[in-house]
Amino acid sequence: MDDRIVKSITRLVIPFIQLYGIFIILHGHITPGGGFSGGTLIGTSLILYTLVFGLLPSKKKFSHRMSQIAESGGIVIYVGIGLIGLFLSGQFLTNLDAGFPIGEPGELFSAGMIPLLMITIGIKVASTMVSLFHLLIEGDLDADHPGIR
Amino acid sequence: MINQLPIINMLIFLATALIIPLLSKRTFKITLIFGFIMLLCVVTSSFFLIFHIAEHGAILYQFGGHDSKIGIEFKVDLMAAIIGLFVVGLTTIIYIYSCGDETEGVEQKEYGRYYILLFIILFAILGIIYTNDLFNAYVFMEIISITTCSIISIKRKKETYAASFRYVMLNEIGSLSYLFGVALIYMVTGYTNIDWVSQSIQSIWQLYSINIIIALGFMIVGIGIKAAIFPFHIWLPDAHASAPSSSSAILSSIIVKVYIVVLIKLLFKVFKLDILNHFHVSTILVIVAATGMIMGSIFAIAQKDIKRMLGYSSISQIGYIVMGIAMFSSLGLASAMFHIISHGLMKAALFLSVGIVIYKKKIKKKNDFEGLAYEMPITMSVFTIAALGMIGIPLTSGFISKLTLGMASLDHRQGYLIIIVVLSGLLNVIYYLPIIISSFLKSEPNTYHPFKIEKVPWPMLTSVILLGIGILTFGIFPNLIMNMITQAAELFGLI
Amino acid sequence: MQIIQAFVDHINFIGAVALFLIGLHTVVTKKNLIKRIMGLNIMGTSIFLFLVAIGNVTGGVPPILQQDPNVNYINPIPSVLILTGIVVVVSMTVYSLSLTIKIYEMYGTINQDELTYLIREEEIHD
Amino acid sequence: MTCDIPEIDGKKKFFSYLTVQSTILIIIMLLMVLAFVLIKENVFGLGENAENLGVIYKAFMAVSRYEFLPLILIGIPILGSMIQLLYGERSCFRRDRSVIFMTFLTIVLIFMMYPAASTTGLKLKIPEVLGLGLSFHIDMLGYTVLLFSSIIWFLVMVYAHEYMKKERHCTRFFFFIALTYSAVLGTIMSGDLLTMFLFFEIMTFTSYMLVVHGQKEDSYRAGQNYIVMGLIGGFLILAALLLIYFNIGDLSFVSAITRLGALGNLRYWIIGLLVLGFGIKAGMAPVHVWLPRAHPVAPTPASALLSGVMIKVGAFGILRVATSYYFPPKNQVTDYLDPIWKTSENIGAAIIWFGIITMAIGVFYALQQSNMKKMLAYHSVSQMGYIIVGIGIAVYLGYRGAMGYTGAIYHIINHGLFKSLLFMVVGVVYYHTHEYDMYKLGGLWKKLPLTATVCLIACFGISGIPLFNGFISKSILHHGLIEAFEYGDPSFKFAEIMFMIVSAGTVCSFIKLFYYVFIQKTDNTYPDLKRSYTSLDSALATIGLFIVLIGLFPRFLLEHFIIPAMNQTTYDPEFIDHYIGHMKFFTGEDLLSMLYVLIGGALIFVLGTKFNWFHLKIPKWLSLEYLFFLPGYLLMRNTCKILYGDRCPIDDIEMNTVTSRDENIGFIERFVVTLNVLNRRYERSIIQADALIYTVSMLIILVFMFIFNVF
Repeated sequence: MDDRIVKSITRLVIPFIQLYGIFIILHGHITPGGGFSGGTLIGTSLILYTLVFGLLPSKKKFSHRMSQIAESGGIVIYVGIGLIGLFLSGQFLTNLDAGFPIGEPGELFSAGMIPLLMITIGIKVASTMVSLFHLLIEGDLDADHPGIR
Repeated sequence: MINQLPIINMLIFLATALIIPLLSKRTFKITLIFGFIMLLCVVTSSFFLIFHIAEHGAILYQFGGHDSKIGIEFKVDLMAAIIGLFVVGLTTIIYIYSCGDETEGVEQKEYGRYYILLFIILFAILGIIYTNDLFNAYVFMEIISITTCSIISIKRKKETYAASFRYVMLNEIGSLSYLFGVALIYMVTGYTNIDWVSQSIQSIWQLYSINIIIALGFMIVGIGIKAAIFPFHIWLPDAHASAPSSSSAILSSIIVKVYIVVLIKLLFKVFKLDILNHFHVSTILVIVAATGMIMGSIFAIAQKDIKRMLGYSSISQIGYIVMGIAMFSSLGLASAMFHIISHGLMKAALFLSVGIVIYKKKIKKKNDFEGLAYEMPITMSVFTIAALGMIGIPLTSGFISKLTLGMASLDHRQGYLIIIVVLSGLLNVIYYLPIIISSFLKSEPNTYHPFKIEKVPWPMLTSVILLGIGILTFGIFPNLIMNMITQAAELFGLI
Repeated sequence: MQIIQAFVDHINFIGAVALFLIGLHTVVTKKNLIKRIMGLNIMGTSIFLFLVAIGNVTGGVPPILQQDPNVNYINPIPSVLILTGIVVVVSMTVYSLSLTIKIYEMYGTINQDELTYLIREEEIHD
Repeated sequence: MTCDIPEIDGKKKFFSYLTVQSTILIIIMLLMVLAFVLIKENVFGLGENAENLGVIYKAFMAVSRYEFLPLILIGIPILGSMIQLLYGERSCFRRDRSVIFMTFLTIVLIFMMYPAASTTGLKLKIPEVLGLGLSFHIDMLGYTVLLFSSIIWFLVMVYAHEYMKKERHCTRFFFFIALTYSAVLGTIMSGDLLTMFLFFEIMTFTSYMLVVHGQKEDSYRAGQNYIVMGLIGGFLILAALLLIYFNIGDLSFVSAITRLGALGNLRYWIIGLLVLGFGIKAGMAPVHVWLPRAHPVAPTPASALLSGVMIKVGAFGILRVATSYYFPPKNQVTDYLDPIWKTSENIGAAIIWFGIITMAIGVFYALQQSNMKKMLAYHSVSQMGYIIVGIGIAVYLGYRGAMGYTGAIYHIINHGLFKSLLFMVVGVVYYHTHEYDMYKLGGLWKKLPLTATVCLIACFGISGIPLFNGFISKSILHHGLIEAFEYGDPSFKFAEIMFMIVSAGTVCSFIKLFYYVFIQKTDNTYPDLKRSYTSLDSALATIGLFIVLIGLFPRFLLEHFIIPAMNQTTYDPEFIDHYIGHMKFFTGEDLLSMLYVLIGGALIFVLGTKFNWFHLKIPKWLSLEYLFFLPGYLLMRNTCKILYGDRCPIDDIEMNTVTSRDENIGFIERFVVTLNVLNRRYERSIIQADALIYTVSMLIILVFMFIFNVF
């Protein structure tokens, strides 16, 4: 897809999409949305990049190994936060009882560990979306359809 | 601290699944040993769990300390602990087998992925067993579905994709049905926690009977699809035939059983006897189970591929379990639970011994088994023990399950069901005996090569022998587990 | 008139059931694998619609903390549930689509009937 | 792979070491029997002075009452089988010696059990095993059968180790025969139905390996028949076991008639299942089909044991079950008019008729056989009919059924002796001539004089000639039948007539056997046939000796085995004392009826040879089995056709198998073909409609529940 307009627009748009995704992730505990929705947005931005610029440049930006680490790391941090709750208070994923600060309700820094969990989920979802898409395309490339290069 | 054991068990599996990809740079043996140690840890803690629960009663665990009305709650009662130990123990044995089975159609670079999938499945299975929340069970069911699909299609062969696709389609329909049932129940009660749902559903079910009927029907059918109860079994034989042997064993002897556990929870913890008796659910289940027992065996007779045959045989054996559940009595439930365990052992033994044969001789047809026992006597002996167990010969655990199932059906005033049990046993004779006979007696080689006997990797042989010993032990001393199972079944408050 | 009123009141539920039936019809009758996957998606959507409809409170506001203590929040739990459901259905869709690609590579068709025929033919030739 | 005698200096050793050893063992066994007889009959005051022997006596009694004796008894053959496996083909000599010695050891132990068995009985309970626990109980009924089974088994083993030298896979044969032996012992010693069922199933499987030992196509076919029918029998017993356990709560062999009586018709179902289940193994009439097929293909020692011991275990099972569950407790009944006997009367009448039919069918088919083993097999069916008639009388007459009970046990012993002897004789003939067809043999008495003699003894025994054992049991059974129609229903007069005719047929058949094999003149002179005496002959002679001794002194068995057994059962003690304790054999009446039978038999033989009746062949497709299964076949074929339509690509060859008249194609084979058609149809069309099945069954379930909600 060698179209200058599309490429330029994409270059222009992607940061905004990602910014919006980050916004949604960070406000997950006070507004609708959260890690999943925001993560999807970030993932979509990378998918858009792949669609426009092809698989190889995209892989340079966000390699398979990296997405693997991001996927595993997301869960690991999530479980780690849960374990903090377990050790401090006796229940897995305990929030306030384990000493996470509650903050001012309705503000950005509030609700204890939930923002942290949202961030881990965001990382996980974004990287999963991207790697799923990459895998599907790779499967396509194996056959005689050249697909998006 | 012992209250934390269920969640720690699950986290161990999750962590193992996450750590395995990080080990991919080193030799594969390290991964194997690491996984095995993790499995052993969980087996030990499951043992502790059983003894603790038998003494002190069920463990209730609220995540994050939230109230169980809104949060997720785990409830590890005696049945959950027993099934949990069974699942983990059997998986350990199958895991030992899979360490030796290096070439069965799985590519070199897929090994790691295979074990990741395996541990995620285990994580989800423990979750589904421990959870006390309908929606949470749905999530875990989905995790199992996806990972199972991947395990079925891991061989990257032509037929596995078709089988896997059929599995995905049917399973998706099943999960959506289940989810629809959960939604209907949520609509009526406002909870998804099993205890609360059951409490409020008991008082209002006459007002919302249509909701309850639809929910019951959809959930039974949804779980029926996943558990391969008879008319919904279509995905099972294909999936069994095309998956690697160790995955077939896990699929048939563990995963399918887990859904049965969900069914038990649904029937006896959520809806309870009043509702079930009013809608004659027992009749539905008995009909389904009886047809399954007969038809499964009948289709199994007609198969030529041995793994397909075993798959159909599983369908008929699931009929036994459902029959035990359909009695709605604690004796019936105990027989169902015993058969879950005994069929798990027997089917795993059958699949693994067939797996050894496939690994060694590259044959899949029933008729090619002639004279195999001369070459691999131990494998075929275990096959024979397990097959005799399927038929229901005394000294194997299959006999005990037949005995208890017969008692349960008499107890339920449905003595005619004994006919079906006996008939199904006879049909089993028709398809298992010829294989045993032809492998042990026919086309005997003229010369023996003592050094060619049983040249298969030792992990495979070990696991198969362990399974054979297990079948015989539970056949001769069933009270080792039967007492505990009866105790667990009585906790359900049935008659 | 009452009937119409009831219809309008329960439009969400009726829509959900209709969608479910449409999806089921697609899955049952269509032979194209991709169409069947789409049918499954429609079924899933119908159930999500159903769950959202359950959680709806007439005149309710989104469950974001408001200054006014007297407002009715709608029930947020079903929304949370469907979020998980959506993830699941999406992943299943992705998985089955990738399987469809593989099947097309292997067999050269995505028609269910032809596929079954091809598989059986292979089995007979074995 | 065969284990022939080692050749030394090009010559075969005349007496091998083991021959001497086994002969000595036989002599020791005979001495033990003699000592037993002397003590019991109190010759030289041995019986009275036995207690003065001090330590030996005490030790003997201690062993006799040792609690775990049944387990040890079962364990010995299993241990033996392990030793045999260990030696294997490497040392045939040691292997055979362990076979013989282990069997001998069981006889010694069984002799030692007598004091315990004759007084209180030996009881052992093993809880927890198989969930409900196992239990063993040796009373006099069990002990009698046990002792004679073990003696026959021992002699057959002595015979087998010589005979099997020419066969392949001796180790496997002896391994499974030892396991079968332990299963037989376990079945006889069992104290409840579960234990009996357990050992019965084990026996089915292990003896299957004996039947298919030849590993030929027809032996597989016969074996398939055998094991499937055996398993069907097992399942029937299992169903009865479940019903009994559920309704009575106790499986041990004690009276349960009061609680069974409350069950209505279910009590007949239970006994029907049990009789059919055990009857399959016993070769009862409609379900005897496996027996004449399995015997000719099995090696001779296996057929001798099958016929001599294993089918008796089936009869023993019927006897045990019917006289324990269905009889009232001993101390509660004093009269035969008690209504409690009604149930057993109905059951007994049915069993008698089953027995009569069995007798008739067996003899009818036996007369037409030319294969000696097949003929003997059909005679086993017929003789089992006698035993079943005896059991039927024992149950039918209830409190006064002691005569039938005596006859049944007596005939179990006698038939075991002469039928195993006859099979062994046929085996010897085959060993030397490789011929089973009796019309092709002849004039063998010169070559094999000892074999001819024992064959004659056995023929006399089975025909019921006075002074041989068959006469005793047959006349007791005859008395029993006369009592049945005198005390009970007059229709049993016909049964008695049938009894006489069948006896005549038996006589004729054995005249035929002896004449054609040993006397008839032929051109064949058997130049290779060398006469050599081995331990095989000593085994033959010993059984012959037993036949004659029992025929001469019939009272001994009655007084020391059968009457104590009856005293432990619910029978009228006065009746036993009066009719059986003082029974006279060799009365004019008995001898006269025997004479009629003999004359009838001779007449049938003469007429039969003249008019060539023995070569009548019923057309194959008219055989009972084919006609029995024909509706099933037609149903299958039509099912196939319906599924077939015009599209299903199934070839005509497969279709024709379903209804073909070839009797080699069994029911199961046709069934499997039908299922193949069904499956092909199913996998082609139905399986595609996965979602449709979901929708339809969901609708059905929902509609079902709605209906129940509304009504």
